Amino acid sequence: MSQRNRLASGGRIDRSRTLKFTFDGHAFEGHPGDTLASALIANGERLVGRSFKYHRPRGIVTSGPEEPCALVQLRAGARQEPNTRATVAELFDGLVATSQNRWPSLAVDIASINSLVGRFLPAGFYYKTFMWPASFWEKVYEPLIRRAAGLGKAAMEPDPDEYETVHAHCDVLVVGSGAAGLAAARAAGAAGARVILAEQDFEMGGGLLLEPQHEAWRRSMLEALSAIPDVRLLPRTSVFGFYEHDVLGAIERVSDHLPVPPDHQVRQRRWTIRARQTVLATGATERPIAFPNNDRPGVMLASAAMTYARRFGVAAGERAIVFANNDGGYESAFALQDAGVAVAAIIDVRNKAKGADAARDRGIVVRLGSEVTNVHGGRSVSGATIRSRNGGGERTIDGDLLCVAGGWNPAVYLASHTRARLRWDGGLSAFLPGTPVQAERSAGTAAGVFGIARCAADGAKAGLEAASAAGFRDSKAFDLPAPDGGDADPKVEAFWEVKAKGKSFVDLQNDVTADDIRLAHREGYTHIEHAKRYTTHSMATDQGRTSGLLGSAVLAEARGETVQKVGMPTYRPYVTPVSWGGFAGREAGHHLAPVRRTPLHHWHIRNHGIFLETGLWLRPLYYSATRETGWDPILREARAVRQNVGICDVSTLGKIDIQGRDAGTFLDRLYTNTFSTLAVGKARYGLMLREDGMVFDDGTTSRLSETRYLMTTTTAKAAEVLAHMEFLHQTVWPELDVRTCTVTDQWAQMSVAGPKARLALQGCVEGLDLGNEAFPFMGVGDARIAGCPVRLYRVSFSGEMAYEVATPAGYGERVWEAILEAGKPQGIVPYGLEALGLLRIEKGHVAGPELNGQTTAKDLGFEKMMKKKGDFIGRVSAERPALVSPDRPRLVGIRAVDPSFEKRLRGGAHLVEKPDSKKSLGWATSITRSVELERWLGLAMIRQGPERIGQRLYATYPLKNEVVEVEICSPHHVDPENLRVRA
Amino acid sequence: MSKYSVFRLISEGLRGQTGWGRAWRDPDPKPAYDVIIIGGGGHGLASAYYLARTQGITNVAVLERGQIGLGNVGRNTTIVRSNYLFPENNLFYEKSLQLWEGLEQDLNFNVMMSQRGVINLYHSDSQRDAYARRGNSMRLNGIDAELLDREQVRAMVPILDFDNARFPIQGGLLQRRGGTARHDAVAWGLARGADRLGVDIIQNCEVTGIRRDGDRVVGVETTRGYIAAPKVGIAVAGHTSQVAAMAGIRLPVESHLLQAFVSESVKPVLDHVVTFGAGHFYISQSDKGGLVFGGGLDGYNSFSQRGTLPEAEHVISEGVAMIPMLSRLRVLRQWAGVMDMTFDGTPLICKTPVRGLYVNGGWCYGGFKAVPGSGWCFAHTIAKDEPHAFNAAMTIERFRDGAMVDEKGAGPFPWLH
Amino acid sequence: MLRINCPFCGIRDEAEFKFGGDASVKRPPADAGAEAFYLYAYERDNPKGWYVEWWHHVAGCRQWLKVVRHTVTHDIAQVAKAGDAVSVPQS
Amino acid sequence: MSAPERLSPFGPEFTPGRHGASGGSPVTLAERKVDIVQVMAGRGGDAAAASAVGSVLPGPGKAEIAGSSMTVWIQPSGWLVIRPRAEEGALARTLASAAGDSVAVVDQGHGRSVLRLSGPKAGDALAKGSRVDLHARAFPPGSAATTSIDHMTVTIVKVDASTFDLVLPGNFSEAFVDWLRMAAAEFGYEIGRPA
Ligand SMILES: Cc1cc2nc3c(=O)[nH]c(=O)nc-3n(C[C@H](O)[C@H](O)[C@H](O)COP(=O)(O)OP(=O)(O)OC[C@H]3O[C@@H](n4cnc5c(N)ncnc54)[C@H](O)[C@@H]3O)c2cc1C
Ligand SMILES: NC(=O)c1ccc[n+]([C@@H]2O[C@H](COP(=O)([O-])OP(=O)(O)OC[C@H]3O[C@@H](n4cnc5c(N)ncnc54)[C@H](O)[C@@H]3O)[C@@H](O)[C@H]2O)c1
Ligand SMILES: Cc1cc2nc3c(=O)[nH]c(=O)nc-3n(C[C@H](O)[C@H](O)[C@H](O)COP(=O)(O)O)c2cc1C
Ligand SMILES: [Zn+2]
Repeated sequence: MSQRNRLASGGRIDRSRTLKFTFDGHAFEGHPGDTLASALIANGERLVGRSFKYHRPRGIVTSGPEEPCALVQLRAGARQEPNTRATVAELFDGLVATSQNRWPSLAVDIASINSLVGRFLPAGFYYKTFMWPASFWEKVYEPLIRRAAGLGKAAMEPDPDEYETVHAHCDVLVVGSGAAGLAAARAAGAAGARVILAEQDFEMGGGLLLEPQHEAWRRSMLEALSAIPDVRLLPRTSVFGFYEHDVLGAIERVSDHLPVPPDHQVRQRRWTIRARQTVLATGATERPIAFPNNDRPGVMLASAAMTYARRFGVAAGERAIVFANNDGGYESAFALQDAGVAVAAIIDVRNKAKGADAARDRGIVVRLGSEVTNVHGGRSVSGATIRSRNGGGERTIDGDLLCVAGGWNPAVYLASHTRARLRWDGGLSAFLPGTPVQAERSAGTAAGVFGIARCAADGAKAGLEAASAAGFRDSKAFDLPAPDGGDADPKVEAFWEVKAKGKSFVDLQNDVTADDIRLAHREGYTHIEHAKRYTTHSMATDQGRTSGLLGSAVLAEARGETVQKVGMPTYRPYVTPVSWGGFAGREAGHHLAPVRRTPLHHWHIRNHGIFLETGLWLRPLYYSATRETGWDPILREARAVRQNVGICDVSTLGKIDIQGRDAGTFLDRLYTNTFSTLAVGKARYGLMLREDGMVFDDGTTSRLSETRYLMTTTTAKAAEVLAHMEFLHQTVWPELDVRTCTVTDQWAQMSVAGPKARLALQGCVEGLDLGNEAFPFMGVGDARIAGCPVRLYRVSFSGEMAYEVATPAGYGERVWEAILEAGKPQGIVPYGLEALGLLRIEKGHVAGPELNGQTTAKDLGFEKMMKKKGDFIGRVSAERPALVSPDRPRLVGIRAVDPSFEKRLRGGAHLVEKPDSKKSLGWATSITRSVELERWLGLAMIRQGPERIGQRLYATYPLKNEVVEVEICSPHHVDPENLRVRA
Repeated sequence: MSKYSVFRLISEGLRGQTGWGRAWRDPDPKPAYDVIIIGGGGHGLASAYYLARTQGITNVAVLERGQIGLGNVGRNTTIVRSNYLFPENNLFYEKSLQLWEGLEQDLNFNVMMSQRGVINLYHSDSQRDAYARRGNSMRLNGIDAELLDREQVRAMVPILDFDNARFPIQGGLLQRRGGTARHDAVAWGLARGADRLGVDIIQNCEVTGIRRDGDRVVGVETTRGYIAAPKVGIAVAGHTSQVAAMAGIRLPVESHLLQAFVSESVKPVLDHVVTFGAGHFYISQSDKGGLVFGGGLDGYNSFSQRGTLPEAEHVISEGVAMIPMLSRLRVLRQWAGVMDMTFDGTPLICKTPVRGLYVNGGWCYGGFKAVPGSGWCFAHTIAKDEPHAFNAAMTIERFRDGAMVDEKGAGPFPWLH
Repeated sequence: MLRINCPFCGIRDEAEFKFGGDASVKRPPADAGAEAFYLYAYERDNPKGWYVEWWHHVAGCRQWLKVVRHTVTHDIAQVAKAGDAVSVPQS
Repeated sequence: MSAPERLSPFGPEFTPGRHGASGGSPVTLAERKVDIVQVMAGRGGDAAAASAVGSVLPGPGKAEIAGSSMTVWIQPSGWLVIRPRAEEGALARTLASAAGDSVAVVDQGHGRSVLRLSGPKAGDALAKGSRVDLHARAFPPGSAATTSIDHMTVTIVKVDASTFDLVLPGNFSEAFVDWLRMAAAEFGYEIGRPA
């Protein structure tokens, strides 16, 4: 029969509409307003999962996000999602769920044999075994363990859904929308504060959702809140962490209740909330009691059974046995009875109970001073054995639902994240939030207050205080619910465990028993954090939300100490687990980081540029319209530069505008060499060190006027160099008159290089004489190309005669195309990063692989650039003994002795004296195929490098078993006299 | 104290596992020891273990201010490898890796050393060359390393995003002998091992002062009274500066936060340890099924041992970019540890200006893999009053002399290492 | 997430800033000698408690700020301009 | 001689049209054609800067808006002067010669771009990425803030209740729009003509 446990009336579900879903392939029906769990219960499904270690049958234990057992695989295909708590999954039409961690089926699970040998597999058994023989670990034991690992199965395909992250600010954040939360939000909102009310449930109301008599008040509160413009209501939003400086993280399940997210909508949205004040009205969760076989499907928290009846209109069983150590159990029993569930008995560990008479009046058997010693049934509860705690025999009661009311754990986790210490409450036998250390306060049940009216009043007070602390003192009154008399006494008898034979579970998901905790204690893991780690108690997906305290209590008894002395394992984010996708938001796949495009980007795309990611930039590696592969396009481009002329986009170079009367002095202190003497209209190559004497960056800096310089930096270090300059100016030499700013983005810059560079440019440059005398090497001048303003710098990175042409970014393409057009007769080609690298290696210019933070000026042959007089960054530290040791690796060139290209030199090879030698003398930093020398060559850092020039060594690359004989030479493979650049 | 074995487990099973005793004793401190090790983390415990095991010095106390194993050794991402660039490091870490390989038999405690291979992904030719320099250096020093191309990486880790990612993967450097070990088990196994050799492991004993006689150390003040010893070794990781300051020593060390995360547990999807080369992200899947992962430092000095939101965003985004199928899985928990960062990213295992006082620290975020090697070297250094060749470069003086061992080239900025 | 109260821009997220290290050390004069530069670059108090440190408001006003922050609680007692003196709370 | 028309930093795909969810009033995005000059006064140079700019120089967190011109505070003694686009480089030249030596003037006309975001949902779309509080109480018209959105440094200027001008780094203009398209998709957005 369909929905055989569905009650005829009551609850917040919409019986007029039916939703279809499947579980393990079986078709079922439910209603809007159901969770998967309530719908499964409605259809009489008890067994929904298997436990982690013993594969014991497990059912639904709770009605909320704290669920340890009813974890299912939700949806299918790329959207499948393991370990989803059936108790929070909203039912939608077509929902598909499957059980997990069982084989071949949920009912017949082979691995449940683990349960039979369970006594040989106590906590931490793996630390004591699987050691012999040693070789078995990798081959036998670990594969076995890994096969058993995990619960659900992950989808292997990429996630088709989208996520986003959003920022929010508020005066008062209220977490939880029960009576306390609603009142807090209303009070704060009425006072004028900007309020966010976050509720993890899909309906606002918390405990109110179980109280039809307060429905009118709940609605009126929500209406009032919706009417305040500065109040934002966020249902389906779990606040998962309370971080420093009053920032909280929350995840909103925007579309999880739908088969697929609507167009243009995300699946989940993650909120970063900066809250001046926070009210934690997070309520409480009920906790279990440990007794033998307390994990059987049908053993449920009493409040959950009540919730299923009152909120979802389903009977969690036909005949309930209630086991309680507090009055809460009676409330649940009555609710069940009212819903038509037979209540076989209330087993109360206390000798006196306020509700006992009322229960008996209702015809319910109450056994005071009693306890449950066993649960019968396999895949579903069939009854329980009980006994009097004051002696006497055991007896069996039939029933298919065992409701456990073990007391309440106020939801203190968010307060706990802030490092607020927990405070023990003897009456509740529970921890409450202690003195706040961040701008937060707890209210309602989260603070140990029980009863709707009292919670609402407490919430209103907290809301007002929070608003007031945030600067809003204009309080406005509103109605609170009157006490309805039904408030149970929250006092709990500190009763945690029934001592009887059998497995009494403390942590249901990880199969941790009370005996496991005692074993940990016996073995010296007596601290709660040790016991947690040794047994894995509280480490499952529910993080001990229901049973954490129970574990502490069992340990406390073993230690002979109080629970408060033992304490709880540390609460950490996340309150409920958060999807990776939700965390990443838009920053997934291509959007991991924004793309920085040069002004010529689209030209490169249109002209077959093959891009490489360098930092955030995309730069063309080479251009290839045909099927050229490997080195061909690179060699073609590089040859064009050496023989004719090429043009390369170098817009990514950092550019810093430096102005002020002391600009020259400032640069003198930044660079190892002098800039104050540079003539206006000239550029100079400069070298910058870090304070520890290592080379930081290099580049050319030009003097544009008496008081203005333009610095270029490497692409990689552009941002760091500017920050470094600002640091020095603002903190070390504030007396200097200098102002700096980045102009990297202002300019498109292109290098026009090659023996025919001048010829090519002469075809398009207007207003500047490019003749060698008028515009010599290191000259700087303004001109126009194609009507666009340009600045030319006669600098070279390739070793050829070259000009860097800079133009305001918006003219980049036009100027670039004009140069290409003008250079046609010279055979100009665009060249990319690869050819640029090839050319600079041939020329012996250092770049990233040499400027890697491990090299000094001296190592790189730049010692002459270190001025003798005056302060500059790094001067002193560079002289430390080990840094000037002649034994340090220094820059040299290397060339393959064999010119055939057959034996390949590679970057990262080490240099050794004999082919089979293991002693590294240094390594190859940058290697290329040379177009000038037609062989492999490159740069290397080698001990006593310069002294070895002329020697033969071997470049060894054991990763590929390659050894290549090389000759050590000057790093300047091309034009060592540097004549071409001046031609 | 009984030996651990499957037979014992079975016989205990027949009597309810009631016969097991404490894994290590809980002694009161004696008035004096031959050697005191401050800090009951991986390094402190390993140092005591090897003092007893290889140096024959058993009158040793490990003083731990709280409980052993709850510091960084119990909160790290458990990656063990020896794929370092400079011989000063890779030979040391290789020694450590070799000790790992025999550790469970040595300790009779299964630390679940699992050599599933560590793959460092590279995303450009220059990064490949930098990895090759490292891999070749390792191979020259007799350490296993392999350079994988894209297809080889794909065959091993098909769930990576090779094509659609912002920073496409070109290949990886693989150390097959690298892998993971069970963090807690390492601390407990070493404690039990040291204890069995006579070492006193004293918990809840915070060192509050270091007593000197002139330039020599004579003992330590603790919350459980004064304890004398002619030799004292500091192995307190994130608190190295604080304890060294008790002896009047300032160090090139800062404390920074490193965070780690674990996801809900799922059936195995990832066999290897994989690190992202275009950012800061590394991940492995534990034997329980949780994906354990982490990233870079918070970037500012911290002793807070508390996870942060920006780092979670950062790390998890990179994770999804590297492995898109993670998107629908859920992250379970986030935590942090206080890292003792040096100014070149390489540790200190050395003598100090105070005679008889030794320091083992500056582990940065790579100290878990170092645990046995560091203990072995520190024991040697303390016993012989001179370093072993493996740790000869790991001195304080290297900074004054300019002999930094800076693998990243990040310079004197601890938060960048 | 740290929220730093920039004296120019107001309270801003950590993400807009870059950390710059210990602000209690001061670059020695050029002729102070090797030891002074060693101490400046390398030796640190590394306090567990209040700490004076540099933060650069890179994605904001680009000013280097002196921040007095507690390294355990992350409380910030003061944020000052580079040239201003700061007072470090006791305890 | 005036320079030719420049290429938009927003790339070829930033063409007028309606995208994202339909219905409602879309968020509008449009490039503003402006000149941008960064003005940095040296010690005692604020007055010279003010007289050169010819208007009050706003203090921290503020922009001085007059029609389609504005001056935006970006750092101590530093402003962006934004004017309707005229002759290439002229604004910088004029300001530099008027301000004299104590003021550094840097043309950023191509180094930055300005995107105008408007419509009733403009603030909601922007707020998704804005770490700065854009609520009317915290950020009334005339407010300006430089902050980081999706890892890019952006100066937000609130023009009126439903209009924002975003000053972007030129090379990130396209990337910023990539982000904004996603943020605005649920509201629907329309790319307008440059103005
Ligand atoms: C998140 C994270 C991830 C990491 N990932 C890796 C990784 O994958 N691989 C890797 O190799 N390394 C990793 N590390 C680094 C590694 O964990 C540490 O470098 C290493 O554990 C530090 O040494 P330890 O074990 O001795 O430190 P700890 O375990 O921190 O031990 C120091 C002990 O000293 C005690 N102590 C401090 N002060 C005193 C005092 N005054 N008196 C007495 N006792 C004191 C402390 O209580 C503590 O127990 C990671 C670290 C973290 C935090
Ligand atoms: N029967 C029950 O299940 C139950 C449980 C607790 C309280 N109560 C009763 O309800 C009233 C208590 O009112 P209250 O307002 O203090 O508590 P409440 O339980 O009514 O409300 C707390 C709300 O906070 C939400 N919440 C918890 N953690 C959250 C998080 N991290 N993010 C977002 N939302 C979160 C919960 O979903 C819940 O709706 C009292 O009458 C109390 O006795 C009943
Ligand atoms: C390798 C590793 C795996 C972990 N796996 C889990 C886990 O499955 N569940 C869990 O709750 N915590 C797990 N943790 C985290 C611990 O619970 C704990 O958070 C961490 O050791 C830090 O301690 P603290 O949170 O008490 O400060 C793991 C920790 C490590 C180091
Ligand atoms: Zn600022």
